[in-house]
Amino acid sequence: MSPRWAPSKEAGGGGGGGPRVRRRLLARHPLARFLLRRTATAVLLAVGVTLVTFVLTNLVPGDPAAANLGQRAIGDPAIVAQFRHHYGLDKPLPVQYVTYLGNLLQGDLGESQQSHQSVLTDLSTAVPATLELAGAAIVVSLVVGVSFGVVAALRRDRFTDQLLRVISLLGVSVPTFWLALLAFYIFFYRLGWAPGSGRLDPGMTAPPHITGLYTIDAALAGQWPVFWNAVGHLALPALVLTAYTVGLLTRFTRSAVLEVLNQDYVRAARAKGLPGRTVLFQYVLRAALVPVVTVAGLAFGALLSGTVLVESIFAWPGLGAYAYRSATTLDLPAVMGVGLVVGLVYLTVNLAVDVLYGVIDPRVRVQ
Amino acid sequence: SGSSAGKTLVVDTSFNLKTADPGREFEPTGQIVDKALYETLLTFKGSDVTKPVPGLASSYEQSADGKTLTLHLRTGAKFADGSAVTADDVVFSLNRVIALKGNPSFLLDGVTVTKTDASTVTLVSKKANPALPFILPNPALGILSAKTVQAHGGSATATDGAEKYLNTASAGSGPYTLTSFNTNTEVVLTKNPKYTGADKPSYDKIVIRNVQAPTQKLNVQRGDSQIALDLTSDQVSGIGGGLKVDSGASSDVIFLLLNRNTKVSSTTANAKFAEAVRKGIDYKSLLSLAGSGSVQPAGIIPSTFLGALPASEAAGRDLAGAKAALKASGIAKPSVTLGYASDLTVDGLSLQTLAERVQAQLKEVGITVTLAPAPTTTELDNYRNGKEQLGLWYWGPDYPDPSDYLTFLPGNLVGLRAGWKAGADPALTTLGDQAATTIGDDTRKTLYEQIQTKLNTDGPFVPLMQPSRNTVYAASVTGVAYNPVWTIDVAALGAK
Amino acid sequence: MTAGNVLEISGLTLDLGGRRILGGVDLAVRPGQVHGLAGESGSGKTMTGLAALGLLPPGARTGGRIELEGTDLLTLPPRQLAALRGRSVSMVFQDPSTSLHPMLSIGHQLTDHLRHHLKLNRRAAKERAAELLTQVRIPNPLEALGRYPHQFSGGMRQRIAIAIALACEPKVLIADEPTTALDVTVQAGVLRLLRGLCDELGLAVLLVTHDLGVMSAIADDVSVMRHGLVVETGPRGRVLTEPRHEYTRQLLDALPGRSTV
Amino acid sequence: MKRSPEGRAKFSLLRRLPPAWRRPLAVTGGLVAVFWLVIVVAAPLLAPHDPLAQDLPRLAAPGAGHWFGTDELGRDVLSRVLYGARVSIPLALLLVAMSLLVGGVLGACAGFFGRWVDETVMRIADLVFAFPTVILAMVVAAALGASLQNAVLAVLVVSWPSYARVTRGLVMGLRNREFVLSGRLLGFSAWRSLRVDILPNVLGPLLVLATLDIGTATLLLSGLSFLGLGAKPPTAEWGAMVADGTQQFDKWWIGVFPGLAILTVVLAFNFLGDTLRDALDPGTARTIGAEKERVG
Amino acid sequence: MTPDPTAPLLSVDDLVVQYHRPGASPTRAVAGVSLQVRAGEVVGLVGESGCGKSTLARAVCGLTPAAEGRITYDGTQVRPLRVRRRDPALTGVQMVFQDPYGSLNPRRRVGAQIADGIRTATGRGEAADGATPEDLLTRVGLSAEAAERYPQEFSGGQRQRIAIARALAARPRLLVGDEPISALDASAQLQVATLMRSLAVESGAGLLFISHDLSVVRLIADRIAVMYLGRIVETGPTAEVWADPRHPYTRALLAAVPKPDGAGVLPAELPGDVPDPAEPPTGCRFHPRCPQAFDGCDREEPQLIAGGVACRLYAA
Ligand SMILES: Nc1ncnc2c1ncn2[C@@H]1O[C@H](COP(=O)(O)OP(=O)(O)OP(=O)(O)O)[C@@H](O)[C@H]1O
Ligand SMILES: Nc1ncnc2c1ncn2[C@@H]1O[C@H](COP(=O)(O)OP(=O)(O)OP(=O)(O)O)[C@@H](O)[C@H]1O
Ligand SMILES: [Mg+2]
Ligand SMILES: [Mg+2]
Repeated sequence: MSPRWAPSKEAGGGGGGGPRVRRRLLARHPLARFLLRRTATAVLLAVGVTLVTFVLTNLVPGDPAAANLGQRAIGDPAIVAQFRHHYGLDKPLPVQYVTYLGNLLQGDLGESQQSHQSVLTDLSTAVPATLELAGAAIVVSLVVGVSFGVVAALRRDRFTDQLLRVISLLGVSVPTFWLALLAFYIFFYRLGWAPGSGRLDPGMTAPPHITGLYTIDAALAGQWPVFWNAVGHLALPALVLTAYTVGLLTRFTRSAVLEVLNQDYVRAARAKGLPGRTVLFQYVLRAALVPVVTVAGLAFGALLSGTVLVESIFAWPGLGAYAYRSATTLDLPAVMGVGLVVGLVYLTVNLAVDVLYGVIDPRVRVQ
Repeated sequence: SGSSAGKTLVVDTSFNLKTADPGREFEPTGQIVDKALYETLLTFKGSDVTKPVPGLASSYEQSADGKTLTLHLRTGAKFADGSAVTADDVVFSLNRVIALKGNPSFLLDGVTVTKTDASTVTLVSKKANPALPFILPNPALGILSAKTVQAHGGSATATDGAEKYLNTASAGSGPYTLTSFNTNTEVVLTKNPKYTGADKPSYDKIVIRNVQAPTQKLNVQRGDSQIALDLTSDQVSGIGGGLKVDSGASSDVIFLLLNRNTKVSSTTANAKFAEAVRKGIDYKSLLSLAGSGSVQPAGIIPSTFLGALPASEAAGRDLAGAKAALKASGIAKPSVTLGYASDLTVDGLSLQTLAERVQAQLKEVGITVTLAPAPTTTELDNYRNGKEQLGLWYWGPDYPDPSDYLTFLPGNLVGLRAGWKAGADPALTTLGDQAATTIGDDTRKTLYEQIQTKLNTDGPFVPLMQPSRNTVYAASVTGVAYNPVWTIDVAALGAK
Repeated sequence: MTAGNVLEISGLTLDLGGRRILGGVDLAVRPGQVHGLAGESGSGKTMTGLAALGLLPPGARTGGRIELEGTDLLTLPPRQLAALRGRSVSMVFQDPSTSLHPMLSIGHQLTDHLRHHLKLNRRAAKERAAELLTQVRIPNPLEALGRYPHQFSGGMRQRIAIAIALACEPKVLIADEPTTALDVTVQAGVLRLLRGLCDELGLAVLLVTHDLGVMSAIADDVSVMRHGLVVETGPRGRVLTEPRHEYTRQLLDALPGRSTV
Repeated sequence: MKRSPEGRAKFSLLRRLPPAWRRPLAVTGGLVAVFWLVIVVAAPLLAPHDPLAQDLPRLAAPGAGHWFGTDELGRDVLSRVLYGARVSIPLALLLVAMSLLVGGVLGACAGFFGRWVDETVMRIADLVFAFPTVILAMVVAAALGASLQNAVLAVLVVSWPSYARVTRGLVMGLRNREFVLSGRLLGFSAWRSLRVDILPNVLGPLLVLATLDIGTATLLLSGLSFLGLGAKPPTAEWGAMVADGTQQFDKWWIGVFPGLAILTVVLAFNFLGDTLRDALDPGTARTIGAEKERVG
Repeated sequence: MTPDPTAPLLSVDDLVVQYHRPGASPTRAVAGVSLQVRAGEVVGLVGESGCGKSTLARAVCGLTPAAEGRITYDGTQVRPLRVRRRDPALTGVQMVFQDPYGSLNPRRRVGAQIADGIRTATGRGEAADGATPEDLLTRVGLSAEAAERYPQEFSGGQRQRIAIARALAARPRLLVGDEPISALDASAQLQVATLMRSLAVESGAGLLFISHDLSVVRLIADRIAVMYLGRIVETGPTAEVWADPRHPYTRALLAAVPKPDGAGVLPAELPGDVPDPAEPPTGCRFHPRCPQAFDGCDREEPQLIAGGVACRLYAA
């Protein structure tokens, strides 16, 4: 969290008159309120997310036992009973849910019926894989999208602008799953430029688990061949994912920059005789960044959606693939785990967006 | 890359994997993994599943009543940790499978395991169990080191907690040990230097990766992997680049089910209607979907098994006959729904595709088929509870013995799923009981043939096909052989 | 160019989007004097000011001359024009709440062009900035440098905007309705400030306003614009008491107190 | 002045083109949209084959008899793509209409009545936003069972909140506008105020959002079908057809053509929506933009 | 209907209006104001930006709830307007807003919007005596065809006339104008202001006219009230206040208005800014800027005395 929200130094100082004390309280108040509200939101969201997933998953006209036991085993009532007992499915639904919440409080997400491992273990490999993919994609999207948007705004209504507009609209219109298919076919199958599926070449050992992001872990461990290999595997799926977000960010940055360009303070900065570069980077971009940050937060959500469709094609062992498998096999603990992680990511991204607001805009920070 | 020089073998398959614990696993990928990690008492050689051969047991005898099986253990067998394989380990391992009540526990239904002496184990079944020697090779019945398993929370009771450990390391005497295990991504096996079996493994390391079929093809073509296990005939056709293909009929039998329960559908319960369906299907056209290598079984028992009906008895299309039968059924404009698992593929052939073609074929007869695809989970529930009017499923053998197919008889597991209650066909039931307890291949063969012939005319099942099973492999790999129980024995592969 | 004028606009025409906005404007501003520019809304007052800084909207086509001490600003290459902008000619805009960047500190906005034009280092620029804030009577100048626009009142913001405009000691200041958004009591302060700067620094001010009261209070000379043309120019006293042009008379008549009196 | 100091005052021909919607992008978008609408209506006349007939050679490459090739069941890909329009486009339109209705009504109530109505509606919307759309739609579709109707419902579940938000925002902005207050001062009931003063002013922006959303809805629906949670076979549905294509990498035509169909439809509606948005005032356009992107 | 013609039509007593901001003390935008408007009287309310003029006007119309004090219109207490329809008895109070662009519905014809007002009058039981939108438009100096057009087709001044016509259509007995002319061109300002006055006086209605343009207020108001930071500091007949402003703030305000006489006199400056109403100064709210402040001004808050001024200079 940004230290800028911390109570100001002067407010911490010694006693004084009435207004002084009041100001001190005021200085602390927003932060406390902010944190409190955030925590409350997080808890509510967690309960909401788990409840929704729980109810939805139990609506499915299927039986987890059938999905997870073999053809023969399912014919044996003793085995089915044993399975239900093991996963607590023999208890009434409300009890199951409360038990789940109780375990959740202790950090226990339950055991996946599919993988027979704790959901936490499963997630600890799936989540970093997806974060690595989505993270790489968001970084690329931000760099490319923001630059495109700025260029389009500066070249408003001219050829470059029109071209970038078509490109960005193409980006948001192309079905991700189809693009993934096409990219894989062309760059891997036809041209052989991209390495195959998965996060690393077969036979290459994963770097020691620190963050779970192979590129970072490999770099930290100094395993450069592994690093480059991981980057190679990351490139194509990440680029496919960026199509949508680049389009989105381009369009947004463009309109944000255009709006700022129309502001009096930009005209005033030009009237000061500042070089165009300074005006662009210090005056225009700073203000245009505020809406862009919001959209970047949203874009991250869109990326997580995209991974569901892309991961299967690139055999990327991430959250999307895990979510799909869990949802279609009624793996209740796993689905709930995915829901929680996703909710958590949402909160974190929102928090990051808020913090960035504070960093960018003093009106948010200084009150 | 790979091949003998690197001593790493990469096998691509589409994972169906939950655990590496033999007492709990019964999924195709689990079978591949455990086959390499654990030795079983008896085993099969290559593709030949008609004759069990020695594994950890060097020989066995079966009693005349078919109830007792005595096994003599091979001397000198050692686990990967160096300790000797004892009769106690065998008793522990098999009892554990029974007690866990997991997916494979039915293999030893009604069997008690006792140690006779230090090198002899006796298996006694409640009923005559002539199939037991064919069951024992199943990798789920692999022998674990009792000491190691117990040290990690294992016990031969329902509260056994060794699964977690067995998913990180192996406790067997097989040619490989487990290095890493992930049910979603890949499994890595490392050569067991202390392996005491006859044929030492060739590769230092084997990586089994979870890859979807289309990608498997690209990978193996580009040399990223050496073996692709799940390619369809379409995908295999015209594959070049020095790759070899091992094709043959799979032992999975895809069949149509017509529910006998009038409450579910009075249409499908109608015998004449069933006949119309049976005659209305164009089996050859279905085979063309599965490509070369696929065959049409004449009965429910796959063509390579004992008791299979000769191919000449296979049904063929008779459109006029079908229409006549439909007329005779008295049902005007029949309309039924066909349930199937839309996400299920059988040896690369998607049930989806098959269902669409069946729909089109029956339309020509005058039967309206509404497709009702559902995720496996949901559809399995319908199937298991006998709620499907028409169902499209397959049966993969649990062990390569025709007795596995008695489940299709009235009142039995699959029979019930077709609404075929016990006593619905007493003659068949009697034949079935006889077949289950009779010993002697020839007698059994005749009995099973009779059962199938009767099933084909009176039963609610229409066997459609055994899809083709293609293994694509690099020229450097030798010893590739498809086995219906464990698909492929990766430890038996050699390098050129 | 007539001697004594720092800024002289002659025959300035402007076309924008196929429409003639200015139809030949003539104006002259002398050092130490405030030249008031009045006129109805849309008559082109702002455009005239912007033309002098080369800040017209994209697509604008101009004709005529705008001479700053003999240099024609209209034909000057962009680079050289930028060097003059903020240095020799600067501008104050109408709304102080929008003409300061809300996310940059006052210090930043006061010093960046100082450092750019005068090549001052950080410290010197900061000192100069504090000095300027004192000059426009912002209390606590050093502390004020670290604050942001929203922390100041409207009148203070306008004074800060003036300080920014004056930072590089320009010769000409173009003030586009600098007090319209302010309360009368605050307006009075800003007007006094402008007049004082003009008298003390010898600054030439072009003051755009449609408030004839303001015009009367501060301007030395007055020009009245209508439909892109200057219809009347003359000394304040004369134009406001004995208007010659019909339009000026109308303007004056519309004032409360005039028509009824 | 010959040159503006910014060096970009060059007279541009494009600036001369009259209203926003006459720009090339809008024209292209309109033409393509009309093209597809014609196909929706006339698919049976245009398609060379029965989209369900399995009588052609299997997996034939594009050629004279079948321009887009055939799929693994020997069906004509071109005919299936044409018939696919009859599935995807009407459904997307229906979906958008439903989202507009549900989200619009809820959002208008939230914005106008405020307080607990607002809190309740917006917290539910937040909950939906907390999930990536595809994952939520996937779970809903899996829960309801795979079918097109259920896929539409699933997408509806994730798409109404953005309409609710936009409507709420617009209504809240309008609620305190002077003309609405004037009406209230004249004694308008809340209902009349909403109907006469607020809704007509909300409709325009909402329609722009809806136009932009047709593309998104098409993408989401085909995404679900791609995952096997949408259209039931043998229905010719584009997402499902692309999924068929993933089974046969080297038979590229199976997946490429339906994918192109999705792309062009979505692109056309995005072109149109984008132009409409430009024609709108910037403030509203921004709200819509922000909300629209959430859906994606 | 009004038994006692001298009884005020509108009576505001000790009104306090607060705005709540999260995490801060509430802003007392109106901090104890008493004010009366009689039928046929024009009251001008002046003061600097942010002193609470609009807040007061909105409270009078029930658009903003009062925290303390009471507002009565013609004997009925004004209650805040919420989701429910406005009390018909209160529709005799109508308002003309500042922004001519926001005060008409862009999607409806001008005539229809004026007809709403007529319906309000008939709904209250006041005879419509054949008033039509066209009549009203003519009364405000527009042509009758204007009824068929949309608001976008009019200039700011014309729109403001339409807004006035709509308000008048409801036959108000009290008209509130919140800076109705400040967004208009100089040429239109005076016309609209005098129009408002004449129409109100003609129909015998009271007019509360808010403006910061003192010269206009001087011309149209019978009585003037000067507001500073949420309080009224001086009130009295316009001519008296103009000729002899008593409160130091009123004096400063009048002196700060530049006169277009061509004399070149710089207006007098009032140092300092209007303080934040959330944290007003203690004692007299004006004392930090008052040139005549003396001992005790920072402690004692002066009340409005009988002479119509709230300043300790005139106490006792
Ligand atoms: N960016 C622009 N593009 C096209 N025309 C413009 C642009 N900006 C202003 N105009 C037009 O130029 C003319 C002159 O505008 P200008 O802003 O100079 O008037 P003004 O005298 O300053 O008016 P005001 O008193 O309202 O500020 C107006 O008719 C206006 O419509
Ligand atoms: N909705 C609101 N929420 C919080 N504070 C408000 C709100 N509206 C007004 N205020 C504050 O209340 C005070 C009085 O505002 P009001 O709008 O009544 O002033 P005014 O006299 O009408 O000013 P102006 O001349 O600028 O219109 C100001 O300090 C303002 O910041
Ligand atoms: Mg202007
Ligand atoms: Mg106001």
